[in-house]
Amino acid sequence: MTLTGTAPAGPRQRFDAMISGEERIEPRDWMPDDYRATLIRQIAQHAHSEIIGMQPEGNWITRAPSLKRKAVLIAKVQDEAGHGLYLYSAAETLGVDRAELLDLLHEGRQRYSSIFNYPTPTWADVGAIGWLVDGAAITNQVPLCRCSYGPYARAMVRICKEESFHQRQGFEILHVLARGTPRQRAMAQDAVDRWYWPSLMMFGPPDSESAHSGKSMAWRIKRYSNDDLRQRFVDIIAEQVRALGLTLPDPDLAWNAERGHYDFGAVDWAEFTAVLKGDGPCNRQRIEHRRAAHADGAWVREAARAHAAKQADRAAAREAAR
Amino acid sequence: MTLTGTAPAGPRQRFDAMISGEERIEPRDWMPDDYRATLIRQIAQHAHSEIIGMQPEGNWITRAPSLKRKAVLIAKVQDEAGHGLYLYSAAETLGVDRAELLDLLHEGRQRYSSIFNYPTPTWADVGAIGWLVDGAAITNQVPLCRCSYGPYARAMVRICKEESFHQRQGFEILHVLARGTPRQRAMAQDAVDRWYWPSLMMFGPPDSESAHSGKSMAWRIKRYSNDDLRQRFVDIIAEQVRALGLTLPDPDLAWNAERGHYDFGAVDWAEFTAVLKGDGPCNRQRIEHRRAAHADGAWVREAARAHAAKQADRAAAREAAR
Amino acid sequence: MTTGTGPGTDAATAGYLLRLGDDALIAGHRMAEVVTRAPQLEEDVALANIALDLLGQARPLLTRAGELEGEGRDEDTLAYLRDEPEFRNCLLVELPNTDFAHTIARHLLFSCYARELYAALAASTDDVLAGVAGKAVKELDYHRDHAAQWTVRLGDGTEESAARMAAALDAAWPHVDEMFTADPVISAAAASGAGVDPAGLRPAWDSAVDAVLAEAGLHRPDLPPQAGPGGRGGRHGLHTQSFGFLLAEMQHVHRSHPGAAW
Amino acid sequence: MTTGTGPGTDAATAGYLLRLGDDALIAGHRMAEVVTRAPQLEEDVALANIALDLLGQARPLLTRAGELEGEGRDEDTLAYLRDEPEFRNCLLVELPNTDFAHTIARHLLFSCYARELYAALAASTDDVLAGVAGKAVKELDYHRDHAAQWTVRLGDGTEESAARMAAALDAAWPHVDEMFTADPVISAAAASGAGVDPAGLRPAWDSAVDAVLAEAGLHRPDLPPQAGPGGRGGRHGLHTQSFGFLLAEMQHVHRSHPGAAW
Repeated sequence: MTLTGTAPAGPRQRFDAMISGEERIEPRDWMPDDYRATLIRQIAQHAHSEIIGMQPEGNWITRAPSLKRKAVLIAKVQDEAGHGLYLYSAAETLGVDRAELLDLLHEGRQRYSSIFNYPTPTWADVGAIGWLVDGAAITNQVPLCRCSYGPYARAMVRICKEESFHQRQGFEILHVLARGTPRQRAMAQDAVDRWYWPSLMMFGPPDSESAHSGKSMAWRIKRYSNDDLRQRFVDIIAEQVRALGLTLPDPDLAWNAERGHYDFGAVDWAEFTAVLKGDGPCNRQRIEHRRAAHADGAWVREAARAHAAKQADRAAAREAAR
Repeated sequence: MTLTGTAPAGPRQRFDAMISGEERIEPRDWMPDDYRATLIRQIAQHAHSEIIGMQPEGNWITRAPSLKRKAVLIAKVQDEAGHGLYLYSAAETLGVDRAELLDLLHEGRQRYSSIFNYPTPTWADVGAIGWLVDGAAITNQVPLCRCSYGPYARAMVRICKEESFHQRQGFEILHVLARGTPRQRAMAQDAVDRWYWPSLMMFGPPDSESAHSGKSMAWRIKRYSNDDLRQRFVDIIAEQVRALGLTLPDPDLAWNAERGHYDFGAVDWAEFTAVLKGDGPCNRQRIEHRRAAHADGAWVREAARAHAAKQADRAAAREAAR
Repeated sequence: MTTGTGPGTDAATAGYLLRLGDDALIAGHRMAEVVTRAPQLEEDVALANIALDLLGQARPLLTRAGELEGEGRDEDTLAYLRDEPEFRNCLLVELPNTDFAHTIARHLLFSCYARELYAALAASTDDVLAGVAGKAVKELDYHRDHAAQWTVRLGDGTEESAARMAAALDAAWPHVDEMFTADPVISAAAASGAGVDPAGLRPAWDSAVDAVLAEAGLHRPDLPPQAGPGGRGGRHGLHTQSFGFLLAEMQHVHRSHPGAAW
Repeated sequence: MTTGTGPGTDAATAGYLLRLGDDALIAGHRMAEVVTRAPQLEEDVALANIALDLLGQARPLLTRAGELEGEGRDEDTLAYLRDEPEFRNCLLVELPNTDFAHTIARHLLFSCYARELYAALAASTDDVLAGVAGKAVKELDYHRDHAAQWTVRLGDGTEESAARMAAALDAAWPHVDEMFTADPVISAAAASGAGVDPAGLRPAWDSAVDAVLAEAGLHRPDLPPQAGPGGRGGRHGLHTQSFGFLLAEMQHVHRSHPGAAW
């Protein structure tokens, strides 16, 4: 006698069946505690990365060298804030709230992507971030559109659409600079030189050392290994950099016909670890900027709450007086 | 029998005799209350003017267009701080202290020269202030070097020496601009156009309406009337402006051979009164800048006092332990 | 009335458009400064949105001003290569973001004005201006609502927020009159039908602002207009002390690469 | 060792002088920013004095760097017309004046270094540099004393001042190592006798700073050096995020008037 599909299975069985059947887990569905905890950690880190990621580029809004570029840049930073909002909302479906997650960020108890701890000293960095950082993010995120957790997967669909737009804009900025004056061209090459290796680090440690990957793969949160995604990204940019007329700072980069992929040099994981630990060029500044904005805005949020409470009291009083 | 020069006269007589004998009154000498009050008001206003006067030019330190000009400008603003120090010290000999006077300034209960409520929108303003504002100040202040109150007179000697140096530097800035590019020349003329009338107002209201002049003249604090000093200043700048190759914005300015002076147009005393009352372009900003610096520095001054007290306690303890 | 010096040029309308374009450009710049520093993420989004709208208004206005001027200046030449005395924005829009209340007060007073202005300019005889105005009036409806809602929240929030909002209104208020004061360029544009006389917009502005202040429990500041030296202000190119620093930041990269394309 | 490309030029020494000149120029700029904003009038005078000394060191150093470079760049060309990646100052001197404690901490750590450096450079084989150094060492004695006295007052003052001074030291400390790190240009200058290897100055710096901290009742921060991207920092032209804004302000007028004299 087989019960499949008819008798009520236990929640764990239902969950496992949904995962293996590529169904979406929704907020009201039962889920294992560590699935929930893993998702909260990952979505929060992703949300934090979006809002910390506003800073390196936001740094250039007031100085953008043409009005058109300025408009595109403001729109991009605004999109990042929007992505933060989607993602915090997705995290909230798992039973945490945004204020709590922000506190964890500000106290250094939750992470954001280390890439944003690098500085943006020239305008060309805005282009390099768009091309390389958004490019790496998309490579990472496209598979997340099929993630097993519904709210996260849906947020990723919207985000990926906007990010591929950002990547094209970044490419275009570099393209113009690479064909501009010698100083502009040098600026573009310098930015690509600085962002190349950190962007490869965005895929996380090598598979041999990746801590959380196994479970995430089983749960269909993650679908490809760090090294696979890194290879996919290198294959893309190694082609695109030629269209830019620039070079990547990797003497080992070469097409390997046998593998059907580009070979590339060894990533400096010591630097990755140092930046992750907090010793990157801008770690302190990024968190300090966030903390200051949050602290400076405390009286505003407090006022909004006080006003809402007064409004509610007044409405109740009107109701009572009828 | 005549007592002159031998018998002890009353303090009032002694004071009057010193004034009429062009002797210097010193801090320990007896002086009438209203002489003291007049001096305190005037010296404090003068000191406040020096420190508020640091702002319009200080505004350009970080943007000065050459390193040489930047050095000269920093030195000038430093001199103004130094003048403030001499003058507060002179006021302190009359029994008030600097902290008290600064509070009166910050609360808007004592004045500073209205001229510093005008903005400095271009680099040429630094030149125009040096030439016209320092020029008018010197014309006002040279007679104060012979003021009846010793500490004030001595402070003025030092100040006048430095200010005539500043005036030459201002003249030189304008001279270079007037011979520079068309945009530089336009900048210089625009600055002279804006500072000319306010600089004439620096001598105070016309003699017919000047409130405090009578007594000040009798006490040998003031030696020339507002209108006399204004005329003296116009006579000087009407000549100097030709050397600059610029013009003064006064269609009525013309040499009057009969008077042996330049005639000049009517000053807009309504504007003078408005700016004096607080409605000038920068009144709020100047006081706010001072208040902010003072408030931001409160913890520093407090720390210095606390440290000094600890030092004194430790010294006393060491003494006691011997 | 064509007052330009060549075919298709019109100096009076060009000057008028420069005033409108500079107002939008500088208001947008100040708004953009707050992005990444807002009190909450929704406000980063909202303020960026407002900044984008304003920049989106400034660009065609400056472009059109350059065309009518007929000296080959495009939007970037006008934004990046003019000196401080050539900027014609009113002083209100350049006031700094001292705190969030100052940002809101500035934009409440400005958007209530600009909303009425663009509603009238939708009928401008200059087609480009009429087109910009038609779109802008809808954007400014949103800006005005946004600023009004925050004015009410802050005015009717805590003791601290009410005090900050009142102080912010005090700082902005002396610069209100300038928006409604025509200079010869504005008068000429109004006479030609390209522009409007701003004085006529004041009653609508007064009632809009008064309604917001009343709901917020705030008083209209009792402060006289700010007197500029010799009666000159932003429309004459005479700006407040913070403006030069704004321009230094805005123009530095562009000026550092003469002739470069971006 | 002459490594320049023309008669009388010397690229290695030019690069070395650029590093020294930029340190002084930027340290002076930050100090000058505080003038009119100091906690008391005496400090407006003192900080202006320090700013003037630093600018007075920067000018001949940059002038000499331009001469030895042999490309016709004078002090103003170097200060006003270089882009951010061409500035070679160490990152410590560009840290912002967050509060008075930050100003003091930055200048304590810098002046203790620069004082030892110039004492050694008084024997430079480059006569101009030796001359500047001989004068500068006396000025830096004063700077060091000034910063040390304030460090003690703040560290041994109130609870608040001690906390602020400790926080300021924490902010500056990760940038200490860079001052003592030779790059190939510095090493070449040291080898030629024009410069000195800064690593040798560290023991004197350590004991000077430790003595001040001990008297102030403050601890040496336990913080690792700040890692720049790929190990690059100020000596490679890679600066902190506030530096671009500093340059925008410093260079704007000069860049707005190409070719003008002042």
